Amino acid sequence: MSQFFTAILIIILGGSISLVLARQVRLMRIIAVFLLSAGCFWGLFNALTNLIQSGSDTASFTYLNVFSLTFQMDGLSSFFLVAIFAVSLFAAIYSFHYLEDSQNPLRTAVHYFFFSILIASMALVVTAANMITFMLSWEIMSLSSFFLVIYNHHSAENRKAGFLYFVFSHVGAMFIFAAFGIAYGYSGNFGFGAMASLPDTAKMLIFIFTFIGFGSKAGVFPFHVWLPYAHPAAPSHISAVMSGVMIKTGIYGIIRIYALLDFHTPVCGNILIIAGAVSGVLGVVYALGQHDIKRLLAYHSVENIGIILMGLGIGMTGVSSGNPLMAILGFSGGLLHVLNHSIFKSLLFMGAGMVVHKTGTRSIDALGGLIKNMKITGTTFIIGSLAICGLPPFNGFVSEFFIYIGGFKGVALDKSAFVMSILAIISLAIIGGLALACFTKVVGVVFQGEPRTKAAENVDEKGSSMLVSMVILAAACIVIGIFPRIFIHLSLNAVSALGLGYARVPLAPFERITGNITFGATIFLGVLLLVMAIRFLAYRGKSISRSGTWGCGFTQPTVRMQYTGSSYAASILELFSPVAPLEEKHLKIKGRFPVKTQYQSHVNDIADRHLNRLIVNPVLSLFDKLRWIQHGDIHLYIGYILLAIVLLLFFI
Amino acid sequence: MMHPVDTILSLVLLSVLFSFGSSRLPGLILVVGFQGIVASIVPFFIGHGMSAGGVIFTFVTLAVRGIIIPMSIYWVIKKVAIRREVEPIIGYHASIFCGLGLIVAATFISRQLNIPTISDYTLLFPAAIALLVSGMFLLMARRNAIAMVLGYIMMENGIYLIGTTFSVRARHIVEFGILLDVLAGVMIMAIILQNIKQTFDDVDTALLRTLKD
Amino acid sequence: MIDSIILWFLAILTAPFFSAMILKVKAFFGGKKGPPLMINYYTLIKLFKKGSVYSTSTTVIFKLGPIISLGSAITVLMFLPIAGYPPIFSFNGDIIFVLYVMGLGRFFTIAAAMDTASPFEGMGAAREAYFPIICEATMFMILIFFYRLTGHLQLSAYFTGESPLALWNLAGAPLLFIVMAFFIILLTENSRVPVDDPATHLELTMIHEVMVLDHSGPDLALIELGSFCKLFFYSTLISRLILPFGSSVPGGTFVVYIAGLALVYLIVGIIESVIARYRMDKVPQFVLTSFALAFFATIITLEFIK
Amino acid sequence: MVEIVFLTPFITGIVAFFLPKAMGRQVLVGTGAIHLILSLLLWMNRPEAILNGYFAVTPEGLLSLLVISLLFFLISVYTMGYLKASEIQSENIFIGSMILFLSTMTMVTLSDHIMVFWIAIEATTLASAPLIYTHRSSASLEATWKYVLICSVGIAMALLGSVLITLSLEIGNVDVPLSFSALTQVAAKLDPLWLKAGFVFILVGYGTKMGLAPMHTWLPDAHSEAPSPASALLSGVLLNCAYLGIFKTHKIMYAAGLSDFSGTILVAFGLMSILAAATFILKQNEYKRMLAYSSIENMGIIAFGTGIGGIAVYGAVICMIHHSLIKSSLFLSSGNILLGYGDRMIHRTGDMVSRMPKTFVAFFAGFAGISGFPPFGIFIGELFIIVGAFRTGHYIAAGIFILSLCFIFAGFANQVMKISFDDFKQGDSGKTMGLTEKAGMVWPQYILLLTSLMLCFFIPDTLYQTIVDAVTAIGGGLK
Repeated sequence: MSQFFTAILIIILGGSISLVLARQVRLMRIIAVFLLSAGCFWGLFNALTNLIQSGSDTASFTYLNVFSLTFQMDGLSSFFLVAIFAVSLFAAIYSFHYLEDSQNPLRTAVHYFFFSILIASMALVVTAANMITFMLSWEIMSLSSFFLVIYNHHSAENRKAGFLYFVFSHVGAMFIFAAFGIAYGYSGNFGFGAMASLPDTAKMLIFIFTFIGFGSKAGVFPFHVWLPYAHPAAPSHISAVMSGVMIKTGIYGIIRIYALLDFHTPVCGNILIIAGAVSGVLGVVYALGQHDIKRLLAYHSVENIGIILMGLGIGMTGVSSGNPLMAILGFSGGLLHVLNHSIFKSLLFMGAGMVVHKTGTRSIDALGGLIKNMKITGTTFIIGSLAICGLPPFNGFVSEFFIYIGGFKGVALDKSAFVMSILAIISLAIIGGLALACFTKVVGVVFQGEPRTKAAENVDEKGSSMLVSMVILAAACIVIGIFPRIFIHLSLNAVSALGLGYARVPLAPFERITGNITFGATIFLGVLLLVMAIRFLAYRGKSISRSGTWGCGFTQPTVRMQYTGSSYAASILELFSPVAPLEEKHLKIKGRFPVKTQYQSHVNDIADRHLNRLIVNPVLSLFDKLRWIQHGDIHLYIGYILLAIVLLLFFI
Repeated sequence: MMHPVDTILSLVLLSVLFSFGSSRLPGLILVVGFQGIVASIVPFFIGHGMSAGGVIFTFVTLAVRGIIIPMSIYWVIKKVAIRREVEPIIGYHASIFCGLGLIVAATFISRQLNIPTISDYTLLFPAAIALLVSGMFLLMARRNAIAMVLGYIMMENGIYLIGTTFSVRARHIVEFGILLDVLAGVMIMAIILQNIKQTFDDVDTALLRTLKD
Repeated sequence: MIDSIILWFLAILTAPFFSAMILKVKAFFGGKKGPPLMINYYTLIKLFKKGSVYSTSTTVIFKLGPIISLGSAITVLMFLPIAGYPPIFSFNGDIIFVLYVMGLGRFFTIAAAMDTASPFEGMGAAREAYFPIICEATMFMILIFFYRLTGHLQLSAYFTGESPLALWNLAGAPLLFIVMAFFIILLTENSRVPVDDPATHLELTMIHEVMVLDHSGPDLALIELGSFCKLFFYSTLISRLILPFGSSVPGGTFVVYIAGLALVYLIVGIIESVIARYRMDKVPQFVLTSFALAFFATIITLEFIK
Repeated sequence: MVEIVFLTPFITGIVAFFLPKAMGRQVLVGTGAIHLILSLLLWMNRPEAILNGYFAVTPEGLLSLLVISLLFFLISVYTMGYLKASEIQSENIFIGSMILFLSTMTMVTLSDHIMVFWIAIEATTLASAPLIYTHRSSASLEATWKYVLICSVGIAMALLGSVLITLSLEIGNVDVPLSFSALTQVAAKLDPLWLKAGFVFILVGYGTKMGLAPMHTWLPDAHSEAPSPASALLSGVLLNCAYLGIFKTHKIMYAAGLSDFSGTILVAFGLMSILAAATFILKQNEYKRMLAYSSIENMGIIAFGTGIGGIAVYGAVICMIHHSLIKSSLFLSSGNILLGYGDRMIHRTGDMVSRMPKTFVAFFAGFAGISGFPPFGIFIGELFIIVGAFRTGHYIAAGIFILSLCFIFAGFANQVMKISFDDFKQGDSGKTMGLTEKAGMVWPQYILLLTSLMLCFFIPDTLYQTIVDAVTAIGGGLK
C-alpha cells in the first residue's frame, strides 16, 4: 500500500509544483508532466503486480479522533487502478504538446494542479474501504473534475456544461449519501463490511439509490444529460480521462456495492440489463446524429457504459440463477470492456483533440481528407474506431464476445432470465451495427474524401508527445485484440475478488475462449496476407494511373457535393425518430431558379428535452409561488411570529 | 371576594379597549403610561414579601414605565411634529370588537389553566395576556411607526405583569432586565423614528416596504 | 479435415458459377439466351489481366477495401460446414466471430467508398451501413433460436450431418419462419432484388454496385469474388435447411446439397425476374419482416421446448 | 475571572466612541487580539465565575466563544482595509458598536442565568443596530427598523418563555437558582406543561434571532444592508449566540425527558428554514441576500441536526463551527466584490476570476465549502446529519432535507458561476475595478478557510473533547 501512496504523493506533488512554477511556463509543463506520468507509471506498475498476484492490502488512518480513513486494494480496486493510471499516464504525456500554445500560463498551472488532484482522487475512490473515505474522495473527484471542465470558461456553453456537470454530480452524490445513510441507519457503523447483513428491503433501496447516484456519474440514460456537454467543453486529454476512466468510477461503485450487499435477487440483474440496453442503443443513436466530433464521442461513452452494464447485468443474472459460468463470463466481459473502453475511447478523444487542435473546428461536416496530412492520427483513429465497433481482431471484440457468450448461456434459462438475455443480445447486435455506421461516418467524413472547408486544408500533425501516446494506445488495442489471454486473467482476478461464493474462478473454459479468439484472429490475418500476396502478383508490372473520381457523368464535381455526415446518418435516424426526434431548419425552395438556401438539423436527446419540462420548470414555478413570503411588510412579519407561537401552542 | 388588585386590573382591561379605539397618538401614549403605572404597582398588592430595596426598585420602575418612557415618546412626537393619526390597518370598530373578543378569550384560557401562585387574583392573568396580545395587535394593525412602538411597550407591560407576579424567585433581576432593556430599546427606536422622519418626512411604515424578494 | 479443405477450395472456385445461374434464370424469364454459365470466370480473368486507375482523392484505405472484403469472405467460408461435412475450423461461438468478420469486411468496403469523395458512393455507403443493422439483429435472433434448440453456439452444430434434420424434428413450424428470415437476409446482405438491383444503370438507386464504381482491374475482381463467396455462404446455410436429408450412399448427401444450393440460386433468380425492386424507404420494412419472423419463431420455441 | 473577557471589550468599546478615526482602528484590532488571548486563556484553565450562578463556563459556550473571538480578530483586521477603501461617516460609532457587539456576544456565551442570557441577547440586538444603519441610506434605515422591531418582539417572546420556565420551577416547587446548569440538574422535577410552553416561546423568541423560518424575515434585509464586516459578524457569530439559547433550553428538555417534543419541533423548523432558503436562493439576484439566505439554510441544518439527536447533533455542532468560519469569509469576500464592482446585483458583476483572482479563490472555495464539498468541514457535518437522520428513522425528513439541499446547491452554483465567470458588461467600456486586492483584505478569508480545511481532517483533542461534552448533554454522541 505504501507504494500506492507514494505514487499518489508524486502525482499531487507534480500538480502543486506546477502552481509554484506558474511563471516559467515551459519548465512548469516539463516538471508537471514528468512527475504526473512518473507517478502514474509507478502506480500502474504497483497495481498490475498486485492484480497479477491477486493480493489484497489494507491501510487505515484515524480520522477526526474516532473515525478512520481506510483504504483497501483488492483485485477489483487494482483492476480499476490499472485503467486509471494507464489512461492518466498517456493523457499526461499527451497534454505536454496539447497545451503548448495556451495563452494563460497561470490557468495551465491550475489545470495541472486539478488534473493531479483528479487522478489522485480517482485512485482513492476505487481503494476507499469505508463510507467516509469513499464520499470524501468521491466529492473531491467531482470538484476537481468540475474545474477541469470549465478550463476554458470564456465560452458560454462551456459554462453551461460546467454548471450541468456540477449539479448532476452533486445530486448524484446526495443519492449516494442517502444510500449510505440507510446502511448506517441499520448497521450503525461506517464500515463497508456491515452492508451484507442488512434486511432485503434496505438492500434493495441501497442498490437503487446507489445505482442512480453512480449512474449519474457513469452517464447511464437518463442521467447522462451532463455528459455530452461536459466532454466537449474540457480539453481533449481531460475528456480522455473523464470519458475513459472517471465515469468508470461510477461502474466501480455499482459493482462494489453489489458485491458488498451480497444480494442475489434477479432484480439487480434486470435493472442493469434494461438500463444498459436503453443507454446502449439510445447512446449510439444520438451519437449518430451529432455534428460535433467530441459530442459524438461523448455519446459513445453512454453507449459503451450501456454495454458494460449489460455485461454486469448478465453476470448478476448468472449469480441469481445459480449459473457460475454465465456469471463469470458476464462480469469478466463487463470488466474487460471497462479496460478496453478506457483505452480506445481515450485514444479516440486524443485523435479528435489533435484534429480540433490543428483545424480549430469540432464540426464534422466542415472537415474531410485529413488522413492525407495526418497519417498517424488517421490510422490510430481508424484502429480506435474498429475497436469501438467491436470488430475482430481488436480489443472491443474480445469483451463483447465474452458478454455474448454469457448472454447465450442465459438463453437456456427460465422466463425472465431468458427475456433479459434476448434483450441484451439483440441490443448488443443493434449497437454493433449502429456503431459501425457511426464510425464509418466519422472516419469517412473527417479523415477521407476531400477537405470541405479551408480549415481542413494543409494541416499538419506536429506534437510528438501527442502522437506517441496515441500510437501506444492503438498498439494496445491490437495486442489485447489478438492476445487477450493475459488481460482476461486480470479481469478474472478482479472477478474473484467480488466474492461471489465461487471459491477460485476456474480458468480452463475462459482460456479456451481466449485461445479461440487468438486462433480466429490469426486465421483471418493469414488469409489477409494470402489475399495481399494474390493482389501483389496480380499487380506486378501493371500500369497504375491516377485521375479524378468518376462523377457518374457529371463533369464539374466540387467538394461541396460530397456526402455529408448528416445525410449519411439521416436515413438511419429516420428509423429511430420516435426516440430521437430530428429538428430541421431550412428555407422553402420557391421559384424556378431557387436562391442560395441553407439547412440545419439537430437531433434532440429526449432526456435532455424532458429534464426541463418535467423537473426544472415545475420546481421553479412552485418556489416562485412561495416568494410572496418575503413580502416586505413588517406587520406581516410580526404576524408570522404570532402564527408560529399559536400553532406550536396547539402541540403542547 | 373582590380583591383590590382586580379593581385596578379591570381598569387595565378597559384601557386595552380604549387603546384599540383611540385614533390619536397622545391618547394612546396616556393609555400606555397608565398601564405602565398599574403594571409596576401591582406587585405591592401581591403579598410576596417585599424588601426595602425592592420597594425603591419598584418605585424606580414605576417612574420609568409610567413617566419617562411616555414622556420621551411624547417628546419624539413633538420633535418630529407629525400627524397625530395612528393610521389603522384594521378599523377602530373592528379593533374594539377584536379587543372584546381577546379579553374573553384571555379570561377563558386563564380559567383553563389555573396557576397556583396567583390563583386568588382572578383578573391578573387575563389582564396580562390581554396586554400582551393587544400589544401585538397594535404592532400588526397600526401603520404609524410610533403606534407600533407603543404597541411594543404595551406588550412588554404585559410580560412584566406576568414576570413580576408569577414567581418571587429572581424577581428583581427580571424587573431590572426588562426595565433596562425596554429603556434602551425605546431609546434606540426613538432614534430610528427620528431618522425615519428625516428620511421619509413621515413615520408611515407603508413607506418601509422596499426590501423584499 | 482434408475433404473439408477441398470443399472450401471448391466453394471458392464454384461460387462464381452458381451466381451465373441467376443470370441464366433471368435471361430465361426474359426470353433471352443469356450469357454462358462461365461468364463470371471470364469477367474475373479479364479483370485480373487489366491494370487500375485510382482516383486522386483516394488513399491506401481504398486499396485495403477489396483485400479485406475478400479476406473476410474467404475466412467465413472456412467456418462453414459445406455439404454436411464439418468445416475446417470450428469453435464455441465461431458464428459470432464469423458475423463480426463480415462486419469488418463491410467497414472497409464502406471506408473505401467514402475514400473516393464521390456523392454517389457516399449514398451507397450510407445504405450499406443501414440495412445490415437489422440483418444482424435478425441473425442473432436466429442464433438465439438455434441455441435454444441445440444448446450450442457454432455453425457446425447446426449444419453438419444429420443435425438440420434433427432441427426439423425438434421444431418444424418455427423453422419455416427461420428459413424465410434467412432468405430475406440473403437478399439484403448480397444486395439482390428487391432490396437492390445489381443490373440497374442508375447510380442513384444502387447500393453495392455504386460503392465499387471507382474500383477497377484486379481490385474489382477481388471484390466480385468476395461477393460471390458471401452469396455462397448464405445459400449453403439455406440449402441445408430446405433439404436437410442425407443419404447412406456415398456422395448422396453431397448431391442433395448441390440440389439445394441450385434451388436457392434458382429462387433468387426467379424472384429477381418477377419482382421489382422496392422503393428505398420501403426496404427497411421488408428487412424488419425477417426480424419479426425470427422473433416469432423464438417465442414459439419458448412454448415448445421446456 | 470570567467576567473580564466581556468587560474589557465593553470598556474599550465605550472609549472607542470618543476616539478619532486613526486610533479607533488600532483599538479595534487591539481589542480583537486581547480578546482572542483572553478567551484562549479561558479555554485552557476553565475558571469559576465571580458572579457564580449568573455566569459560568460551559462547553457549548466555550466553543462559540472561541469561534467568536477568532472571527472577530480576523474580521477586525479585514475592517482596517475595508474602512480605508470605503467611506463611512461617523466611523467611531461603527467601531464602537463593533466592539460593544463583541462584548455583548461574549456575555451571551458566558452567561448561565436564564435572565442574564436573555438580557445579553437583547443587548446584542441593540449593539448591532447601529452597525446595520452604518450606510445611512433609506434602505439601511428600513433594514434597521425591521431588525430592531422584529427581534425585540421575538425576544420579548423569549422573555415570556423564560418566565414560564421559572413558573414551571414554581409549580414543581423546587428551589434552585435560575441558571441553565442548575435547571438541567433538577429538570426531572419541573412541571412538564409549563416547561413545554416555555420551550415553545423560547424557541420562537431566540429562533427569531437565529433566523429560523418563518421568523427569519429580518435577516436577509439586515445582512444585505449592513457593511460586509458587520454582515460577517452577524451571520458568522450572532446566529450561533441565538442558537446557544435554544441549545441550552433543549438541554433542559432532554434532561426532563421531553426531548422528543422539542426535537420534533426543531426538526420541523429546521426543514422549514431550509425550504425557505431554497425558495429564495433559486432566483436570487443580489449576492449578499443570497449569502444571507444560505445562512438561514445552515441555521436550518443545525436546528435539524440538533433535533434529530444522536450523531446528528455532533454533525450540527461541526456544521455550526464551520458555517461560522466559511460564511464569514464569504461575506468578507462579498465586501471585496461590492467595493470592486460597486453594485449589489449579480447581473452587474462578472468575470471575477480574471478581475479579482484572489477574491475569486476565496469566494469560490467558500462556496464549495458552504455547499458541503470537501475538503471543508460542512461536508462531514452534513454527512453525519444525514446518516443520523436515517439512524433515528426520520426517513421522510431526511428525504426533504436532501432534496432541498440539491435545489439550494443548484441555485447557489448558478449565481456563483455568473459572478465568477460571466462576461462583465460594463467591463467592455474599459472601467477599471474600484478595488486593488490588498493582502489585508484577502488573507483573513484565506485563514478562515484554511482553518475550516484543517478542522476537516484534524480536530485537536481538547476541542474534540469539548464538542463531545457539549453534545452528550443533549443526547448527542458518535453512535
